[in-house]
Amino acid sequence: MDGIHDLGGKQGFGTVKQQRDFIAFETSWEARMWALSFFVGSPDLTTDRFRHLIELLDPVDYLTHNYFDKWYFSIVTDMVESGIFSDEELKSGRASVSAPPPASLSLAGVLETVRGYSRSAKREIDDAPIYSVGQIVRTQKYGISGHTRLPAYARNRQGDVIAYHGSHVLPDTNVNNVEAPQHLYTIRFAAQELWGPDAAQNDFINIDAWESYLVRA
Amino acid sequence: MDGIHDLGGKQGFGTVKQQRDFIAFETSWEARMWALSFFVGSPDLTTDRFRHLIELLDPVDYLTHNYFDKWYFSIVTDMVESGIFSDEELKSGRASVSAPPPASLSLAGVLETVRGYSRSAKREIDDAPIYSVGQIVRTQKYGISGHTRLPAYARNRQGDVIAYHGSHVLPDTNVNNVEAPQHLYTIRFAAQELWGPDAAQNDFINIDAWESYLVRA
Amino acid sequence: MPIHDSKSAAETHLHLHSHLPSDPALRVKALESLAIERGIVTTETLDNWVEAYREHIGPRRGAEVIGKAWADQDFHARLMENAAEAIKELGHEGQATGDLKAVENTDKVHNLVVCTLCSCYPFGILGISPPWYRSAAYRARAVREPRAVLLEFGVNIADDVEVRVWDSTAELRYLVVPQRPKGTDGFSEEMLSKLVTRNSMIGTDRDLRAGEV
Amino acid sequence: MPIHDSKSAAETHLHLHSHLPSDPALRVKALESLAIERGIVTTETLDNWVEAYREHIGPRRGAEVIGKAWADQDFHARLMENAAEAIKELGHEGQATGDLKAVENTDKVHNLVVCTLCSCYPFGILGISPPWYRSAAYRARAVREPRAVLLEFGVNIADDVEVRVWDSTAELRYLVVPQRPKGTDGFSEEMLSKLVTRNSMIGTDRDLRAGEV
Repeated sequence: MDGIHDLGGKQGFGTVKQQRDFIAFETSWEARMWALSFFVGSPDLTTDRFRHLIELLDPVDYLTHNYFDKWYFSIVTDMVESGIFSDEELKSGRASVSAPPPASLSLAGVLETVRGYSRSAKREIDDAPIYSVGQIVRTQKYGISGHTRLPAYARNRQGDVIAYHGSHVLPDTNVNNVEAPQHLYTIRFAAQELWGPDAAQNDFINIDAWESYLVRA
Repeated sequence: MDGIHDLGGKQGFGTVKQQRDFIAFETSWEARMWALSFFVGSPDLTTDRFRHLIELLDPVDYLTHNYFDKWYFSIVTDMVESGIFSDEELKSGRASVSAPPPASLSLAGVLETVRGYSRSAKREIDDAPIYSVGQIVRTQKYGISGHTRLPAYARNRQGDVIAYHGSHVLPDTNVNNVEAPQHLYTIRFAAQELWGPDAAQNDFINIDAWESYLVRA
Repeated sequence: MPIHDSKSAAETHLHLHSHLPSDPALRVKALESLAIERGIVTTETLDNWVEAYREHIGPRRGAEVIGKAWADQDFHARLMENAAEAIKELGHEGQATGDLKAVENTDKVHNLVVCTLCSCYPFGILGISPPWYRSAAYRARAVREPRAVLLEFGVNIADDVEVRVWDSTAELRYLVVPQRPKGTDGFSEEMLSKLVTRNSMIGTDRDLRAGEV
Repeated sequence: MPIHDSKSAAETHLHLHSHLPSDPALRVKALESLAIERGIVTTETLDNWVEAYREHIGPRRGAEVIGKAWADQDFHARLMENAAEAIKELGHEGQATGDLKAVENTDKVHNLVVCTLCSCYPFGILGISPPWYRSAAYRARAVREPRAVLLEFGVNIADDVEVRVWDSTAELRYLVVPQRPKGTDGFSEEMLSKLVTRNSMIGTDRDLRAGEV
């Protein structure tokens, strides 16, 4: 989707505002939202659906909302779309039906749970990879209207394969909870190939690209 | 400049909100701003500098400001950059130096003046045009960091020349008050060339392109 | 000529945004006072300027051009050949009509005008552009999914009709010449011009009707 | 599996935006109450979750990994080979570290990590990302003018040093291994880890100093 989220290479955003003493959260609601995000969400809310729901925010909301507020809207939109929460419940904070509380996690339990989140997106598939490290390839000329992870700036450009990572869950389908894994490569582009002759000669930009994002050079 | 203004083909903006009974201005300040725009502005404020100053608005301001408010900021930024107005004057509305009023224009005078605005951007140049109607051409692969009028969606694409318009003032230089006219062509692109095979087969998008925006196919 | 610095201008924008009132009505009022005190313009001139665009320079001008083109074959030929010159015959030349091109709808062709990079519009002949024309949604979508946009305007383009989108990237402005409605034989130029809508001259309206007089 | 409709989701966003309070603190508070009443989670669990990321899961984890890599050649080799496995030796695996790749700075190479499409970040090893990392300016500019961005962070990259930008488009996350500062011979892993800044593991810091212990 050629959405507002596809920011790579866009001009006019000014300088990067740095935070010197940033620890973890700027406000307490951000901390609560972070924690809630691990629990609230429909069974269909894959990472990719979560991301796509953020991409579907109104462009001005996308640019102005706090990071964790985008998480809020992604998650509640998922819950409303899935029919699990109603807008009335979200407004009031009062459940239309209640359920008994689950067991609580201790701090140690949380730390153990978080360790368990170290899950790879790698999946075994039968097909052999088409491309190999060292090969020159091109990226697809056209974008895809739904969720996809080939940035617009890296479309229709030539680069070389610098790494092969096995096959990984494909975001384009995982947005609908279908893993359909494909071979994943790291593609290196010279900055001059992306931005033209004025770019530094020894700048390189690397992206990770699934096999269907590539064509033969 | 790959700025927020380059909206062609962007997704996520939703439906077009129509206005049924729109006459000329929605509020009276918009009407005043429209009129003021014909008088306030430095000698360097070409149409292209006016446009570029709008492009340089903060992206969120660009998307949220009323059309005539963008005109306001373009014009006052020009006046402040040119040293003619100060921010203090703009805030207070009080001039640091005053001058006697010019002669007023009657309604008939205004209508006559507006008729005089019918000025062509066409200029004579010696060089012959490189391309001709019917020829297949490509647009440039890379954008330009300053003001330019080749939309990103039409970069690095193939089309055919369907009209030649003589040579016209070049926006890329006219932003700095240098006309440097070039031959101007209308280039027709098949929608499928711009957006891929899912686009309608009989949709065509035409842009006007200066000679330096084109390369041989 | 000075080479203006884009970075400095962007910073001036930010500076002015943080120093001036957020209400545009207040800012424009102050700008008007300042321009008057500086001897740049008078209130009377501004009043007349507004009056000109409120009452005289608007889509009726374009409609008169279209009505004449429908009624007068020779004028039609001159309009299609050089619209900037042809509209002078009605005294309708003005702002942003110095390079004007007329594009004509047929049974098999529909034309749609947009400006994706800003909101270029032939003010002198159509007046102030409607807000939808300047909206991000219209500018973004008209070149990518013109048929879907047209459908939102109630215009259903048959599959076998070609859509031509004109993105006004140069100073050339485009005027759509809609099809003359059926049942208008013998109508005068004036009667014909009353059938022409603003949107039909931009391309977001297509099938005009005699009954709308 | 249902095929979710993007248009419907965009409309739900707009609907919720117009129906819910604008203050995110209020909305998140309501969401928490709702989740608790629905039996989805308890307050105590949420408290502990926040505590975990406030006090335990943060850039010190990454710094420990780097300190160990500097001090222990074998660990360094394992980290460069498969960072996701290597960090488990310190028990530092966690969210978004399941596919982790370490990229190393040298005298002639500088690495910089960004996620242009969202704000992917190896939370389990670096904690919550700093706001600048998620900003539109950083995401837009890191791939286009990395040297200019680095200069704003006080990092001046010599012309003969290659800049490698890693745009995290897949689930792979990147961890920059900065250069070990001079004058740190004989430092323990712990002493070394204290020299490592968060930004140096993202790439917006380069020259670490022994004196910063």
